[in-house]
Amino acid sequence: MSTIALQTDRGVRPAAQNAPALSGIWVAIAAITMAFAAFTSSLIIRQGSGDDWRHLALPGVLYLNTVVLLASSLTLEIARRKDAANLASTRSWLYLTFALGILFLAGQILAWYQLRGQGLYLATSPNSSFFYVFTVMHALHVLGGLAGFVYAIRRTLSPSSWRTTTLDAAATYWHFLAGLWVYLLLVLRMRL
Amino acid sequence: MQVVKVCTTLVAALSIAAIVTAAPGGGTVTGKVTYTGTPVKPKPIDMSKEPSCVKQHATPEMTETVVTGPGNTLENVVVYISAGAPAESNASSAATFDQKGCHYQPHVLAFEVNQELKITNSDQTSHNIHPLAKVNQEWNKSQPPGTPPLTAKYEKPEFISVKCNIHPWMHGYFAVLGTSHYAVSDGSGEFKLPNLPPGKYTLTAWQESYGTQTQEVTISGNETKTVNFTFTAKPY
Amino acid sequence: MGKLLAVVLVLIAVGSAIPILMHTWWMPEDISTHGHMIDRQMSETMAESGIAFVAAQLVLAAFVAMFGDKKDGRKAKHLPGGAKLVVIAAIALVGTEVLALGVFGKDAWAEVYFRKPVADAIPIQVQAEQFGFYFRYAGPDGKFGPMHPEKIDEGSQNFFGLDPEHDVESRDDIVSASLVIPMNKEISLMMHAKDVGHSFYVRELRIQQDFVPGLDIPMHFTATKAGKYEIVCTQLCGLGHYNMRAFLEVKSPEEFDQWLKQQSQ
Amino acid sequence: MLDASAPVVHQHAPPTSFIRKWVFSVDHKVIGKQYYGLALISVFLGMILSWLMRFHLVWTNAAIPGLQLISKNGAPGGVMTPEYYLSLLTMHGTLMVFFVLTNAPFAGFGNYFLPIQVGAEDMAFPRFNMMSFWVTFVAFVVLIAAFFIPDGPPISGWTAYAPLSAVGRDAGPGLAWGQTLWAISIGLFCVGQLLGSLNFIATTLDLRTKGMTLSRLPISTWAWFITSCIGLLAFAVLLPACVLLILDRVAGTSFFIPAGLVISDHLQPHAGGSPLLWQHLFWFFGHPEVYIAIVPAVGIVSHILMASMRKPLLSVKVVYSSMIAIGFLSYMVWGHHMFLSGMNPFSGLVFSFPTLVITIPATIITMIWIGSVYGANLRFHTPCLFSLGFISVFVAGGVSGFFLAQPSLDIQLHGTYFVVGHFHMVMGVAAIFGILAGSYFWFPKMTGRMMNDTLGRLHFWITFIGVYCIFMPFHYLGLAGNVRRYSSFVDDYLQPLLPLHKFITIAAFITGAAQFIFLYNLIYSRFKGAPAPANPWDATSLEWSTTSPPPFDNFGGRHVVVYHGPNEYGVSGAHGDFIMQDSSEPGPEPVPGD
Repeated sequence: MSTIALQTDRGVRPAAQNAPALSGIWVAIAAITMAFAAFTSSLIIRQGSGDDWRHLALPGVLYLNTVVLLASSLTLEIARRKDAANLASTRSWLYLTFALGILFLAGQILAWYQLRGQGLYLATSPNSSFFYVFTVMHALHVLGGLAGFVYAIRRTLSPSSWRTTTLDAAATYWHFLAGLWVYLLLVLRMRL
Repeated sequence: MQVVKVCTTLVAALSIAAIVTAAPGGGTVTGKVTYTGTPVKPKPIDMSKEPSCVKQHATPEMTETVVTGPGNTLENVVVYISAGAPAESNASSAATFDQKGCHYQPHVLAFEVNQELKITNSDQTSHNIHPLAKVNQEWNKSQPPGTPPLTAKYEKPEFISVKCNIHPWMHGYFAVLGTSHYAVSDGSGEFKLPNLPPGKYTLTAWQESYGTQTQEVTISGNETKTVNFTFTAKPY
Repeated sequence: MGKLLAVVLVLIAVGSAIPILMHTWWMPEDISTHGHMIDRQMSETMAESGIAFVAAQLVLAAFVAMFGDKKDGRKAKHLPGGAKLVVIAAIALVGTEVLALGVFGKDAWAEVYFRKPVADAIPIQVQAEQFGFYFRYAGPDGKFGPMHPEKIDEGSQNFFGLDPEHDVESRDDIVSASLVIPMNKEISLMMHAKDVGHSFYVRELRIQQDFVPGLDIPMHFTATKAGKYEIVCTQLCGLGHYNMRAFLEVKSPEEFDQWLKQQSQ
Repeated sequence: MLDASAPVVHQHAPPTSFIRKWVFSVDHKVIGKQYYGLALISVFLGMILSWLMRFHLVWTNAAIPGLQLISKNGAPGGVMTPEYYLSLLTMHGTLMVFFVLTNAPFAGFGNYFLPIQVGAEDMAFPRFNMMSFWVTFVAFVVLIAAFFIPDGPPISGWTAYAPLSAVGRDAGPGLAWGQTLWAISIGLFCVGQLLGSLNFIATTLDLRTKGMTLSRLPISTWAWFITSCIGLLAFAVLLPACVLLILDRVAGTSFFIPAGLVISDHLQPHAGGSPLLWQHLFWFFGHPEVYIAIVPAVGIVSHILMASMRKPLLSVKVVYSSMIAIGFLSYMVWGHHMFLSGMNPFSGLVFSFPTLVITIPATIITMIWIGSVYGANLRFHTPCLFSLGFISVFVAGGVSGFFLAQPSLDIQLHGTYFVVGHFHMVMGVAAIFGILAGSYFWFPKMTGRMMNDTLGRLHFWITFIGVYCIFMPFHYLGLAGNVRRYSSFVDDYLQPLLPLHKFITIAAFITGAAQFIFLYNLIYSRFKGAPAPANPWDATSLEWSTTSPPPFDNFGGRHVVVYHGPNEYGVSGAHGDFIMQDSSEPGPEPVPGD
């Protein structure tokens, strides 16, 4: 972000209008981080306020999902490193990333079903409440990321409209989601 | 011509009279509601937060969860036909519930399903009427002084506890009944259910703290039967 | 236009200050042992802020009068000393004010919140609810009976959900709709909220504290002047908030003991 | 996902269809006007609500003719019920804080002028910009819908303290659906503001035109940029809070509701929640929100003052550094709203200190303004009057902060009209003066017509004197212990204060009426006003070097290049005592402090 600012400080109008996309992503990341920080501190305060904190065994599938999400980050990175020359493979890597993202969401849904199976619903205990809130909120952001991919893939269809920053922005956001998920998993594991 | 008019009116009048006198026919159930044991003793209510209401009471109002009369009788007990009577309704006028001196009058108001309920505020202060209905729709409305009466209806039979949040001591009951044959025991614990057509009835008595009791009664012709209820009171 | 604005600014400054200086509307007489600290703090803050307010308005008025209504062309002048002076002045003035207020202000706060109530303070429980206060005294046995929320029944004046049938301590507890206390004796309040958030405010006592559902908050104070005062709720609690009040009756120790006797029989 | 909006601004051609042009427009100028219009509707609605409340406070049992038609339950026979008063109070606060003080100076003027002032054709993400307005609009509709449900709007105030706001209908009318609608509305509002802030930041960072360095940004742009940074983090916290509140209300969770609550004889089926959690989340947003409202006004006023004084401020850098300091500090002071909320008393002192410190940058800004007036060539047009009035009310509202920043004085003043006086002066009136100054200043640019200056001055004088008559007495009432949020004054000790309340009510009616002069002036001048030149105020920033109103792409295809700072007043330029940012004439030596 700062680099872009400096560049324009020299008075050069950014050539690629995608530069805002990149800094926009960083701004969005700041906001999302703030939101999840709020959720986390809520969890900590809530845990201290009541004596109804019941430990909750995380569904095992979550760890599998983690692997899937991290893998998707990897495939995306591969796609990003390709240059405009071989768009075809870029696209196929992007499709793979997209598929992995879908798989992750499917896995999350499976995890929710497993919890329901144990009779743990949203309002059953503070722990289950926070579990659903955290995972659902994250899943919503993943959905947003997938929407971004649809756009990025469309952009990569023709060399003319090919813009690396589009992909860079999507990638930055996607890696952030992966990192966010790992963080959330740790919080859920340690606190719930 | 005149003569004919007169005759017809006369006939009409006679027939109406006949119907009217015929209708009330049927038996009557009377009785007394008493208790055994020691009931909680009424506590004085401190209304100091609402001076305009304090003024209206020479001696402090007492709690009315159990109101006793001479000879261990119980007031404010609703006695009604809970089974056997046709569910006809002949409620013509509205049942009125007044708020006077930060106190509900009457404490227990019995009325019929779909009968109009009229709530008035005779005080110089705002009350909020909050009937805590569970079967029927719950509502909670304020009534500033000098505003028109609130009206309401209830579809289903229910004993509804009524409270005023602004004056936490104000408590009363709506007895919404599915029958027109009901009575609320008076200061000497007595009640009277007139105009019962012959038949076999289940009679229920309800007291806000002691719950309900039922008895069977059979009415034939115009006889008057006496049915007494006795509740066991607890000191707490 | 400049002159007019200046005049209005002066009028505003003076007009706002007069009621303050005359104490036309001011805090009522303090009846607590800690209140004088708050009052002193209030007066000091009022002096500092008041001077700041009046000074700012007057200087603005002066400048507007001096430099308004000129036609263009005259070279714009700059305040001697410029920004540096202003910044230094601001930091110096406000900085000292902040420090002074911050440092001296904490005494009253500490007296109310950091000091534990004395050992022989009279324990009284106050419960706030929609929309009133109820007070509980431990009675002869000096013990408060436990509360059972499910037992709360206002129709029979059981505001605290006591169960005298099973809890012996509850039987002699005294429940009152007014807070009756002896003069010059420390009171230790346990503040309990029955339903939603409320607040306990007696302006003469210089005491205000929220009730927080789920927390029982301790509070202590000593009243020094007999009389009848109003306890009001200052935390929005619902439709009856405006009418949520109780009376504080400060009595002489003898009268207080007498009152206790009346209540316990 | 950001890529979803095509940021290639200079590629989209001016839309032709009415819908794309005026309704679902991606043009930042239209969106800015839409925000401004929404704020205008909200502010008059909120003002009328306050009239009803003021009337009820002094003539409690008097009927307001026709009110029963608006709400049968709320005003039987026209007499307002206590709960309806609280409904109006809640809606007044919510409308004013969110839909006026946030929308008008920040989203409204910011959207219209930030891109022009940085020399861009549009915002970085025009489609997100459009979304941000329409989400906000839906939020507004959802909020207003609460008026039309049987129970009426919520009665828990704009702060919606839990558990009152969380437990539902047992606690009172309006807390069933009304409160849920409120929470949904505020949640949506957060989304809208987040999208907006994102746009503001990206635009300021990336779309500045050639030569527009950060230090050449006009002070107003600085203010909007700082505000969007504050808003980004603040609304990102309020949104989760609303989510949790909605879950407590509709899904039976217990984030904010502790165990054992008996409300209207009904033992609540919740356990373990923390009411303080809501207060922490809310005020972590709530205090920065104050600065979200006031910082843009500070920027606008500084911007206008320079054009009216015909000289730069003593130091613009100091002003925006102070704004940054305020924004930064605003995140460490939320606890001063909770001194008496049963937090650990030590935290009272901890929160008190930064709160007192935050007055230092505020004082610096004020003193810079006042000091700058020295030696000025004031031009007393309406924008100038409102800017000077802003300084006055900003000081008036600021000094009362000294009292409330001290926990020991909060013991006496918390929850009284002193607080109401404080925030109405410093957040309400001051920000409104900023908005009005901006309206008179920028109306020519936004519509191509001048506003009527005579009506403007009339509006100013009544408003300026009026607000002091209304809000100064609030402080006196507070000192006398007059509790706020009471729908009528039954306590014995409040009776002697009623005459003062009458005075305030009358003042409120007069001052409010004066606002219709402004409304008339807006509408009249929009159609009948004198045509506006490109630069009616001899101002320097880029919005004045394009036509009034600007063409669709702001500069008519011209790529503006910036050669000067925005504060070149009181110099000898080609067109007079100022040099426009994009004029290639040689500039004088840099202005002190810049």
